[in-house]
Amino acid sequence: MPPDKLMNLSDAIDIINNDDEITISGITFFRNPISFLTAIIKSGKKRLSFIDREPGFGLDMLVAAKLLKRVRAAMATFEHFGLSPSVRKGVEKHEVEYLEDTCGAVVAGLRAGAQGIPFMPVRGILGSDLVRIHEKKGTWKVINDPFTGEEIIAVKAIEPDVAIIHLHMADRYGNAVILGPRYEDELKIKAAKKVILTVEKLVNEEDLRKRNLELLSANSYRVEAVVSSPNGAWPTGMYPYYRPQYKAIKEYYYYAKNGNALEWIETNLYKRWS
Amino acid sequence: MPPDKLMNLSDAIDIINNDDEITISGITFFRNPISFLTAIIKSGKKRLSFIDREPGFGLDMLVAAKLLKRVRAAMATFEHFGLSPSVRKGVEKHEVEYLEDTCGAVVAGLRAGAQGIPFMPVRGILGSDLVRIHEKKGTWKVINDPFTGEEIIAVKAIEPDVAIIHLHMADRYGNAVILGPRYEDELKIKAAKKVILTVEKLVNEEDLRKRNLELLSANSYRVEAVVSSPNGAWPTGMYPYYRPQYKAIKEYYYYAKNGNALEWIETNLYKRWS
Amino acid sequence: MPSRPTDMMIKCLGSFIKDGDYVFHGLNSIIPQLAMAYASLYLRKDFIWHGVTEQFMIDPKSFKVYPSSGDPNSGKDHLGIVTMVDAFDIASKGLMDLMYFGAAQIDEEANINLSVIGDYENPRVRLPGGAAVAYLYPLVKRIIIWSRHDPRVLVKKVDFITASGRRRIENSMETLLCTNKALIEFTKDGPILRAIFEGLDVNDVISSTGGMRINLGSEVGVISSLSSNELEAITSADPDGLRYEENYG
Amino acid sequence: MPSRPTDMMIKCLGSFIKDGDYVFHGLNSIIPQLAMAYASLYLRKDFIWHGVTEQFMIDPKSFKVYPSSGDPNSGKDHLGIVTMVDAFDIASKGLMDLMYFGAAQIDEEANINLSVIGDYENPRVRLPGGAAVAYLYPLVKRIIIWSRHDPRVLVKKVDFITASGRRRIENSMETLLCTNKALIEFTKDGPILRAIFEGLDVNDVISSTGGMRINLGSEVGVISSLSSNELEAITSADPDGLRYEENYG
Repeated sequence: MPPDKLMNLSDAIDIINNDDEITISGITFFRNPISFLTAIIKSGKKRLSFIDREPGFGLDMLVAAKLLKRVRAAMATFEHFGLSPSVRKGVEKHEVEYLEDTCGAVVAGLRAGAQGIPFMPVRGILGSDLVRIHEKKGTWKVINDPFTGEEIIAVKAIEPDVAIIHLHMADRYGNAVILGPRYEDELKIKAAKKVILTVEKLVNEEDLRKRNLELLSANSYRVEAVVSSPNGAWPTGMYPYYRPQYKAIKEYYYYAKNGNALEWIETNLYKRWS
Repeated sequence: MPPDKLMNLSDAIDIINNDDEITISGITFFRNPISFLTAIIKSGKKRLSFIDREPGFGLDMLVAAKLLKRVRAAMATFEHFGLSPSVRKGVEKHEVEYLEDTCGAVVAGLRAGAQGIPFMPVRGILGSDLVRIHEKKGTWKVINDPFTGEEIIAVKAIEPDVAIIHLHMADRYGNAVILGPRYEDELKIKAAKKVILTVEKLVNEEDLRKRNLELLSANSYRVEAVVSSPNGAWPTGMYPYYRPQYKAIKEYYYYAKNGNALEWIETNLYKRWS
Repeated sequence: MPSRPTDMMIKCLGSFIKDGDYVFHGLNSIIPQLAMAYASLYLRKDFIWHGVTEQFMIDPKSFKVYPSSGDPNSGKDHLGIVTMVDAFDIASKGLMDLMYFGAAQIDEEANINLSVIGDYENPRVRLPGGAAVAYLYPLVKRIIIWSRHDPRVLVKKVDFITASGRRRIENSMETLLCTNKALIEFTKDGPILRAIFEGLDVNDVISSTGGMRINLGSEVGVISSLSSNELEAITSADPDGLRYEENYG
Repeated sequence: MPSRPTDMMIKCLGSFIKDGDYVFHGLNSIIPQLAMAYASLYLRKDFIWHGVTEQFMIDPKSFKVYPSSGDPNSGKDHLGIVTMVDAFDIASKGLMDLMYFGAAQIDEEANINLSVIGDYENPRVRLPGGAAVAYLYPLVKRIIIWSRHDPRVLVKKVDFITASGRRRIENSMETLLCTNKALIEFTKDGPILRAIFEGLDVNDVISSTGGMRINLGSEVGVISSLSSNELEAITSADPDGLRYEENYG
């Protein structure tokens, strides 16, 4: 069998270096790797960059803890509750650099990263002021389709240093299964240079072999660490295992709006996972 | 519910027009839509083009029946038994035009077709004489990565007129599941202008809902026809339902090598599905 | 009893769904979700209901909104997972029929701003960002925007073009705006008032903008208040009244 | 008793697999499959075994070849499906460790021909085509080619370059050829004989080519005949002897 990659949270944290670009699983209030993000906050990692498509709770925690120097996302929202409180404040106070992206382009960049190609063409977008911003950053370029000459945007490959993906089950080697919504998480697993899985259920080979007509969401070759973390997405939801705790999320929202996000995190998350 | 797309083989054939470009599911001796290809041969459709990555039995039948004016494939083989007998003869006698492709480029073209973008970059390949052939055809072009200037091949999007996909189960609307190996079939479903599914098991919504944490291989929005066709891949294999009939395939191989493929097809396939 | 503007908006948005449509919704979309529920449960429209939950749903028997529009517990009748990435590809091929987008600002050329109020580098307000709108706005066949009918929203020129309306207008792709007062269509001749909510005054409606000139259509329709059955369909999907907390009245 | 050349080839090919490797095989690859079985069942190498069956396999307890190398009945111990497309992407990122490719012709610059004998437009023989080789040959870290040791195969210049060896050689990517007589390495100084099968004569081996000059290495090793255990491991995966029908002796 390949090397055993099972480790505890505090060892897995060491895979992340200061200044790394990270990406996380899920969307706003679903399948965020909260146990791991809590451990990052405790660890004192510094100057991380963050890239994701539609983050919410997980991103806000990191901005509140001032671990991030840069955020790239298509949307950062607390949906019904309001704007992502710490992200909004952090950007307006210039504490964190913010590069707004758009869903199709984030997916295109991750696809290029996953496929091992330098860029990916993507339709739409033209006319948006985002084009100017990204051309300046060097992340997009308007090119001509070599066959028809048509203008189209090329998105530079996105290959985050580390993808932290919370999912339903994996064996100790990193062969894993996501149930239900995938979002773009399987692309993140393929595009990232290193992959850390935090999992609800640690399973053995026999459990996986029972599902052997299905596609694996991750395989051992791509995975650096597997961390057993039941309830690791709390308070975000883990369909179909558990629902998001909207009451807790709303409470966090008001704490964060008042500049007390870290107090909430310490009280509610620090001792939740060991 | 969306329109019922259930039809019998002879009605589904009408979806294919003369001169269409078609693609089929599976590889050499697995999951080929043989019942449908047999119906095409009986129908007298003409001047079809054929595109696939690693075809075998299904392609050879069509070439033997002289329905094809053009073949584009990365490999056409009868594996252990030898060269694809009718393809070899057809090409050497100039009865069918043959454009050799390579796996990564076929996948890239189908990906572009599936994603609705005009072309897809692909690594590797450079230095192959295939580049010259494809640049002449207008299917590939050597371009420069807009970010680094590096030379890379752009493959023009592949959007076959019709994809004929044999798979394990679908409802009458076209929501479908493939078990086990996918090959590039889900890309073909997404890239083609029209999709015909031939299926081992016609299921109802409740059967699908039981699998509702899994990804659908096809959904009703993309599907034009659903044909119930148990054993429809015979003599190719349908893992895990039934194995390929190597004895029959080998027999066909020798018939075809001696120019008698159609005799074998008439005897063994014409009456197998109604 | 006149209906609440929120429910009128939902009715207005839902009325654009046709049989056979492929309709997709994003995050932060309680109002569109309820419009889809209205179209499905009350109008009995037969359409593909897809969204960020990635559940491929047709003809759901029931539905319930939550504070997240990505909550997979909202609908239970789906057939399987079709990824959002896949839906984006369908849109990229020009095959997506209908989507709803919100707007923090929208201008006469149907440009949408969801990025910043003020300057991009030095924003007065950092908004959540446009999510898929920059990408999908030029691609989806019909788009219905929802927003508050407010001078800060309906402007002459947006502060930042998150999504450009130019190609939509040039290519005559149906683009409508449903506010909590009226229905406006974007055309080559600028925004045109198509209908107002029952009980409102046309002049009030067209004057309460922040610079957006709204022309009168040859005919200005009236969107009538909801019947008890209509309201019941919406309420069945939002028994807790989350929709009223979205500040559309 | 000297071993059959087919089994010697399998042993030679299998000996290149290391612990931790990601190894992928294509269609029409009974010989490589048996080399992987030899490495797994006899050498007990701990590697990822992947191929056109799309089964992600580690440490299989048993294996059996069939006339198609894409037969999913060959291995039963897999953990789930990982698509071929996914494997191609792993290769595109430069992370695929080892692949095997066949060759109808191979030349001094390690160019492979699997397309046509004669002219592309007017072929004397239309071969099956190169499948993934054009794509993957410049990308995979280590590649071992298998072919017959035959003047028609080992040529000075191939009729058609299906896959170009230039970049491999320039970038010193390990590229070896295992025929049914010998092991040859492609280097910047041309093909070099690294080992011959037990009982064969070096001069016989280097002279029986169709123009390919094979230089002698500083040392020419000998690949010894198989022990009964080695042969047994291979035979367990090919009880019907399909490998001997592949015409390598």
